[in-house]
Amino acid sequence: MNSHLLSIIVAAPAIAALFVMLTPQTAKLAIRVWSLIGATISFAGSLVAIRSYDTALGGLQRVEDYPLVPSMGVHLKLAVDGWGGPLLVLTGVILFAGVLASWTVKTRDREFFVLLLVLTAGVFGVFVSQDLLVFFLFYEIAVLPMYVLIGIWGSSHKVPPKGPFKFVWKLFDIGGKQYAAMKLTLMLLVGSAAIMAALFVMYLKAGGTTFDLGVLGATKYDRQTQIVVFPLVWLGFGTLAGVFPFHTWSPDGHASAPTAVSMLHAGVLMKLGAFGVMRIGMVILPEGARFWVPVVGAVAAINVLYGAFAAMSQTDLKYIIAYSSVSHMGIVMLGAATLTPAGWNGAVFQMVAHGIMTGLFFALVGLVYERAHTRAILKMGGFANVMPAVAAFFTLGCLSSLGLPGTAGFVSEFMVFLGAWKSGHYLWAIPGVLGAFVTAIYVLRATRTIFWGEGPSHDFHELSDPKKTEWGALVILGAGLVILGFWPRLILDYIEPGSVEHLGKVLAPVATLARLP
Amino acid sequence: MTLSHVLMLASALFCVGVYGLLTRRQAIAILLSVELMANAANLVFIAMSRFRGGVTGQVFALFSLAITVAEVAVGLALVILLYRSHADTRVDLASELKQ
Amino acid sequence: MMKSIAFGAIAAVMLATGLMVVSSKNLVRAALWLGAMLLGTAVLYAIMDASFLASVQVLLYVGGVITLMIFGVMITRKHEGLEVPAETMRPSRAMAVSALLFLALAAAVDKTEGLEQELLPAPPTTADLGRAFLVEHVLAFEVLSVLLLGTIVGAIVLARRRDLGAAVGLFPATPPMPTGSVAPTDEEPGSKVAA
Amino acid sequence: MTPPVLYALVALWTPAIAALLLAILYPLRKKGQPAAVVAILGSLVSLGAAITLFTDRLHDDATHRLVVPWIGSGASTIAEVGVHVDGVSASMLVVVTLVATCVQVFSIGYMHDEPPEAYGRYFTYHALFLFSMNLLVVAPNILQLFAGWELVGVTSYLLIGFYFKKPSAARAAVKAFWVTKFADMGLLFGLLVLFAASGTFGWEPTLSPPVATAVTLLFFLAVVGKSAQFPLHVWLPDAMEGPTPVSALLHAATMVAAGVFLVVRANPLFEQAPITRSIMLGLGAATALFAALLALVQTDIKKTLAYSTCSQLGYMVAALGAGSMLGGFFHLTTHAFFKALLFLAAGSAIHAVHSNEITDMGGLAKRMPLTATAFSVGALALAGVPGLSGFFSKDLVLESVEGKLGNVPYAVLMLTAFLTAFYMGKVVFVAFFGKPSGEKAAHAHESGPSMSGPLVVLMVPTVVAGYFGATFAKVQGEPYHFAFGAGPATASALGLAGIGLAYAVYGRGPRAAVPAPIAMIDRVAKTRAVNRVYEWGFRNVTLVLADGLAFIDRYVVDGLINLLGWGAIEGGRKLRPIQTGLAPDYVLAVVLGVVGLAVWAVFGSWR
Repeated sequence: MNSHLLSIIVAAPAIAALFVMLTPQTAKLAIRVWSLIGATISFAGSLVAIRSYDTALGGLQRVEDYPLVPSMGVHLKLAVDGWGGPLLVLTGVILFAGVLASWTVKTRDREFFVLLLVLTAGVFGVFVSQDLLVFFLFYEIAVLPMYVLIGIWGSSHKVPPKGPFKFVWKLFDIGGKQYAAMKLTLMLLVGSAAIMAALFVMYLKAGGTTFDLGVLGATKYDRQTQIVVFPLVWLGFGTLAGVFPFHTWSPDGHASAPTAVSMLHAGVLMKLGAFGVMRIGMVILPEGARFWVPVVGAVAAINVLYGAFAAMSQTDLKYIIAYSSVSHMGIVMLGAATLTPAGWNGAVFQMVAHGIMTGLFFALVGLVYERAHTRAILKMGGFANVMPAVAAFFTLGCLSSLGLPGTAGFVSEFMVFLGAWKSGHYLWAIPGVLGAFVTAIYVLRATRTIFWGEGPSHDFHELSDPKKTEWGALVILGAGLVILGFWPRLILDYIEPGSVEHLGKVLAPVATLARLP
Repeated sequence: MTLSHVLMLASALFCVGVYGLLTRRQAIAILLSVELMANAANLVFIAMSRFRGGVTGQVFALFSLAITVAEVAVGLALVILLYRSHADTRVDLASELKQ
Repeated sequence: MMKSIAFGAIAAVMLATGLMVVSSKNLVRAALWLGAMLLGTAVLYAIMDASFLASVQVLLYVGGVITLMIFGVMITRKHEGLEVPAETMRPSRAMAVSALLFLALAAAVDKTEGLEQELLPAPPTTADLGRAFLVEHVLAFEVLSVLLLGTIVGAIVLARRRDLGAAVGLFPATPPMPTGSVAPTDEEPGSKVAA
Repeated sequence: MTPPVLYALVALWTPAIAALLLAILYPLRKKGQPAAVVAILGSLVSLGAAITLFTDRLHDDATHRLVVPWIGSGASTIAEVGVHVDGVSASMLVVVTLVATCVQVFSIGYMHDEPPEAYGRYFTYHALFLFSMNLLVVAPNILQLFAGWELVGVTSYLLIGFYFKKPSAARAAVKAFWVTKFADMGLLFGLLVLFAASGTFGWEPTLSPPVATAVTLLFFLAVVGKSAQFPLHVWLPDAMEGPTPVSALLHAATMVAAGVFLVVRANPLFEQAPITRSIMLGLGAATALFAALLALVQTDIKKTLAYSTCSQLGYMVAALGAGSMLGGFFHLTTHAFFKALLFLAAGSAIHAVHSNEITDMGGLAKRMPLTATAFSVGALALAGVPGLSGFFSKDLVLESVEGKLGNVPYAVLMLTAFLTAFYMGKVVFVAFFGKPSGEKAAHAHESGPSMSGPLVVLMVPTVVAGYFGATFAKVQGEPYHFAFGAGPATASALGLAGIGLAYAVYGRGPRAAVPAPIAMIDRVAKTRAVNRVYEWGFRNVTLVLADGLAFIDRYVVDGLINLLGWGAIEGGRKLRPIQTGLAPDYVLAVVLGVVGLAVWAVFGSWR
């Protein structure tokens, strides 16, 4: 059982990054091929990891344990559980599609791919690490390259503001990529500081000998500690998950980031936040979680509706998608807050579903932006005449985001609403369902504005359907949405044991846990 | 001659060095003042060794001497660099890094 | 008793020379005054039976450092004698500050118990010193030697001409100057004087 | 796997395979004609399987089921999918596949002028629609029904917006989706409540009365949206922006009937909720009358038919509200046939005249005899003329409503029957008789075989379906008896009177003067009051809320963050002068520090 598969998955992008670094700047194709090889190895590895996961057995599998700092009890302990597997695959998919989608990056492409790969290595690491300190380390590796990626390769000021308050934009350089990168990094670092504080409390209160998640999870912290520490974890990781009101880095950050970075960030990194809240916060601090879930759920419900309404008012395509991410991450947190198997399955499923969906969206937006050179939807119109495939995939993404049955979005949203209803917090389900309706309003409005109508105006003459590698990215992501929508058990069978196991720890003192629902 | 006399002398020398540091502007003059202060400190080390016993004070003084020499060497090199780029050795002219 | 008288005399000389160091307008003279003061220190060391240190002081400081200083002054000697600019502190205020510091230190010395102590009968010998160096503090000794080596290399590199640095690969070559102007040399320093 | 299950699976999956092939194989879709062949082959196989299944039902009344876990597995299964074969699904499957096949064949000719790529896209949507509708029909639980329900909504959206270059089509598509999606929230909530109360998504569980009322009311909200009942009917007339065959299939015969089908399917639940049923009866009757009044004043042939559809769906809902599952379902079936026939015939006329306006037609009966016959037969069936299918089913509806709620719905529906006959008569007389009103109408000619064929095929059930009421009832396992009593006689008389009045008013063709009462209704209708309420709500509530929240997000929530950043920068700027870069200043600071420490060390001990 003890192969090195997980190490390979984590290390492959990092090693590929090394190779890319050693490739001359002029060897454009070699740079991309190396990146693609790294991505492919990780993707394939993650598929193997999930296929070979024994759902009947459950628990941690493929455990790899290397002592890192023995004096402090830090171990590089990697293992895959029911949640880790699907999320690994998600990361693999998005990385693979992201590399394909950024095939045409022109400026400093070598450095771009290096950072992209390093970032992904961090993401893979988070999903498999079973040691809190290593988890945190990988988390930071995943978060920090974002600053450079947005600051250098991002785009600025695509849709100038209107109205009496535009001086505020000038004052702060809102919409500028440096502003976005700085805000994103600072906010996430403040979150990291909170996590770090929580981490040390957990470590020391557990005896200060190990960071092993299993051991920490088995530790009985006193109620007071849990109640104090849980909000730190929730808000710390929650900042990355876009929890209201700490979500404001997300629209600016995602709007300014280059295509592949938006894909990875909205598609995978935001999930790290939610994953952290559930895996670290709720599982290790069950009593704190039970104390705080009414707040967590209420805030998540706000997120869903607030993000959807805010998205409706945007005229910048990337801002629309970014706000929709805020809204959809609210569904993840809502599912987490229900503390029911259905809700947790829904939350993790939504991480995957939204990851693929938003990856698809950002890939499409990047594609449109590259050809139209604008992100202002009011200037667009009739694009479906010249880029029908893009329009089709965009519509598919829209349908998934409004929770259409037959797409992945429905399964997760439905499970989350069901969990919310079953958990007795009826009020949470209402904004959730309403949010799906509001989503329908703004995504279809955007689709109509951009793609429908008479042919595009004469300002646009480079519009065309996807090129070779871009097709690859779109087809993989689009197919993922539909396949998961029709056959959710493909990953649900893995998520479910994970949820039941973790939830068992959260609810164990309260009641014996029944199986679903 | 008691320990306190030596310490008083060292303090006085140190303060003279401080005065030089405060009023001087030429890099080399500042270096000279710093030497003065370092010397005062060394004096305290040796006095302690002599009045309180033990050899450690002298050892420290020797280390400090060597380090002072190193400091002077590097300091002078910097002064020369400064001179080369500014044709002057007044420290407050080297203010490119100060926005 | 003899030592007390000698101490008093030497202390007076040191203070006087020290004041000359900080007040002399001419840098060469200041450096020479410093040499005198350091010599006085060496004498004081000798009075306190630290003969090895006294000799090191004379050799290293007076012989080496002061020479180096004077070289430095002479190499960079160009704007000698300009009046003290406004950015530094006025001498009166500086004097007040140093006097304050002296008062504080003196008060501290005065208040501290057990400083009214005479000389010990048996001072440490040079042999003790050598043993301490090579037995107890040998690691620090070695580290110090590395530091000195580094200093020598560093000082050379810093003071060297830039293009030489580029030649050995330590610094990137400076881009060629734009049209016309002659590249700056040691003799004619660059034109980058700050405004 | 029993044979009925197999037939159902075949009926379900052949259109799905066709849709998948067309979606993936771009060359096939781009060519156009091959796409039509693939889609129609799928529909034909599906139709065959459906008919086999239906005939099988005649001598087998057992229920056949095959389900697999969908969400979750094993003990943790939340939802299952599969097929459920009984009389209801078998009958509906036949209706859906038959109409769909006819419409697709008709489309070969109707869509002939489209560029090949659009042609292929059109048939892809059709195949996808048939799959979604079948998914809904054979659903073993309401969750799968919901899935199919939403999918047909999407295909409807895609098909209404088929001419996506037309801004009006784009608006209509989005509007249809929004309105139905809004209503679908009811279904979603209903499912949540149902599952929380019973642990299943089936339609059989026995619930406590308040829960049953809540669940059925929530379901009924979805029905109101999907079946275009007042006040959510606004999307249906706009949906006529789609190609006419689409209107025939989705917005007349099958998709809009899905709402009625849901009630038929979930009849066991609705039986537990008398309050919901009363509301349904009232709302159904009101919609029937309201839509009929609006139909009176339309001059667009498709919009007339659209309002007529609303009106007839009102009949069905009223019947279901009155507790007659058979009445609603039978009317659904016959209505599907004759309304599809009407739409296709109208499409044929539109294709010839290139206009939707009946005032642009006139005298088409001479030049397009088959189309005129088909339309007239359909209109007569709709008007409830004895002997045609509409007569039987409408009587069943009226019979069930009789005596309920103080006979008000009964009277309303009777009046509606009269109005129906009147406006259908108007369309027939204006469009097909009299003199041609223009060049186009004068030179119109009969459509080709692919278009006239389906008309002939659909005419058959339109005429004869009424006589198979007993068979239909047997398949559903419901009692059936038909007696030509006072009620049916009155209805028929009113229908004939309506036709007669229409002839009196419009018999002279398109240029007939508009009677005063109709002109008055026209003025009221032109205010578009219901639409304007929604538009006002969207502009002044939803959008204002959205803008407000976006403003708050940008300037209040984000403003606080920016304020923090601004504070840090300004603070740094204020503190920066301390760092002068001058050694004396730092020395001064050190000295002062040392002095302070010394003072503390010396005088601190005094304490």
